[in-house]
Amino acid sequence: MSKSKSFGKNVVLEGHGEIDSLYISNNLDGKTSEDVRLAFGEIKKEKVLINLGQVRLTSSRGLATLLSLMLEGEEEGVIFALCEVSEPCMIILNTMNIMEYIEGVEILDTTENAMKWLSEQG
Amino acid sequence: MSKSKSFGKNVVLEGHGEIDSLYISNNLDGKTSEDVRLAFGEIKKEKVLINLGQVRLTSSRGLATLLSLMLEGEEEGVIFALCEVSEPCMIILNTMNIMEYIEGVEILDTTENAMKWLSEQG
Amino acid sequence: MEAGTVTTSIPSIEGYEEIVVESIATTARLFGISAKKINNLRVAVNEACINAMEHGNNYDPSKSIVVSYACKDNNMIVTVKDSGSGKVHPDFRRPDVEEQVKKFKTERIGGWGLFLMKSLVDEVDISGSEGKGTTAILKISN
Amino acid sequence: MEAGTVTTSIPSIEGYEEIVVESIATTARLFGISAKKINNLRVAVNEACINAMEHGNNYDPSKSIVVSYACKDNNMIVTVKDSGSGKVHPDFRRPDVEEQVKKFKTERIGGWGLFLMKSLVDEVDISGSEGKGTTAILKISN
Ligand SMILES: Nc1ncnc2c1ncn2[C@@H]1O[C@H](COP(=O)(O)OP(=O)(O)O)[C@@H](O)[C@H]1O
Ligand SMILES: Nc1ncnc2c1ncn2[C@@H]1O[C@H](COP(=O)(O)OP(=O)(O)O)[C@@H](O)[C@H]1O
Repeated sequence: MSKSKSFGKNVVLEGHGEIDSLYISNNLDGKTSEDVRLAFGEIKKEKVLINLGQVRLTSSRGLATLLSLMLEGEEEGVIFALCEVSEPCMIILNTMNIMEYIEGVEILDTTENAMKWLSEQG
Repeated sequence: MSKSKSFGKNVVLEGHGEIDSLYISNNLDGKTSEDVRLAFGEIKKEKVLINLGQVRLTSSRGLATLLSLMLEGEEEGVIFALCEVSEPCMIILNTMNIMEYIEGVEILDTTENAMKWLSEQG
Repeated sequence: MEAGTVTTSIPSIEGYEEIVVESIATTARLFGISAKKINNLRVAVNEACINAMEHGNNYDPSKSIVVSYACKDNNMIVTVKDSGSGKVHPDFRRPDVEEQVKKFKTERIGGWGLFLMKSLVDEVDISGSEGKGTTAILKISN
Repeated sequence: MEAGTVTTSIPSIEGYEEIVVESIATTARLFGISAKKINNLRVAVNEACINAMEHGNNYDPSKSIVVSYACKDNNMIVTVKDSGSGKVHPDFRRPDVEEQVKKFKTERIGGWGLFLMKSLVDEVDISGSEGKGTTAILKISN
């Protein structure tokens, strides 16, 4: 069975089996990134899927906050899969070369592939 | 074989067999409706499909011009099928009750159904 | 989102009205106005802008139209101002389209803008002030 | 479409920047700017607006930011003005993200806005005039 909890208008956390899934939508601005922080506070699993498919717009601040939260999670042994990374997110990730500097975070195309990748880990 | 001709940026006329198809896109404003008038001047067939699926915005002026052109065509025995009528077009057609006052013009959902309906006429 | 007013000015050039229409649609979406209301508002705002550019500013590209929009408590207010003569006697009655269709060869079909605005938003008001242009005010509530 | 300038002013309230971003994206689309350029411009304009609201206007909702945009000959120019102190010494160099990642526990990751703007548009200029606020100018050509 899966449970789902909302944080503000743009963030939803769902648990399925051994994976927690975070769905972010609309504008990943300062407010939304604070809601993402609240959601991270309730992550229970060691495998986390983050779906960015519905992020229409993001500030560098919002994405930097997400990065910090993932780095904190990594320290506690959490593995992250980003999926359906929308164009504005991808533009910032690429321009800043973010993926070169972090380990334990993978970018997958679809939710399905991200789930599959996570379930094959550790 | 089908031929295709453009009028301005937003209007394309295509001939297939016994049917001429007019594709209107973007903003059906004053300029576009004048391009529609030019396209009507080159209609050769007695069965005409008008696809409004890509009309994102329309002025009442633009739609009124289209209506006048269809009334002129009707007088010359042309049968019209409107299809994929986009939301802004439908809002104006409905609010003004246009379809009640004209004969020989049918609204169909898909291009396929419009083609089928036209081929069954006369 | 906190209430506040957005103002956009565009030159009186055909085509620019779409920028205003989409900007108002974005604002309405951010404030949670329903898609149906937004679709109707888009058509109404488009008509108001075209009237301001045409009847108000005679499509003089050096004259702007100024559109302000604000959302508060699930209500959205849009005002469209031109810098025309301000002489306006708006008639919001339903045009007789049946008659227009019958006479299409001799008379122009049209004059639907004001009736469309009235039908598609919850409140509309158009008033002019001589020498200061015409202002159309459109209101919707969610 | 004929060249002309559009101006939008928004209050310094988080969220309103999206209205400007979408309005500029609509304008760019109407002028035939490519989707790739538009996507990059959206991110750059978003950063410029957030800086103007934050560093310029300290998110004072009574202070507006004024954004003008115009397309001509396949070039688009966007200017974003705030009414802050106008004291600005822009540094467009690439932030050392590798270092930021290493020190994430003690130092805030960020300060990417100016570098993003510079990377995502063809030309960027940021200049202040004391007491008259800061102006960011972004240019793209198709
Ligand atoms: N902004 C305006 N300034 C001056 N007159 C206006 C304005 N808006 C509307 N009007 C008047 O109202 C009439 C009806 O407008 P409308 O119903 O939109 O039809 P149309 O624009 O096709 O004439 C116009 O012909 C014009 O005389
Ligand atoms: N509109 C502005 N007014 C004043 N200072 C600005 C403005 N835009 C940018 N700055 C200065 O440039 C610095 C770097 O900006 P940026 O790269 O966007 O990162 P951040 O906003 O995260 O600090 C800001 O911290 C600020 O000092």
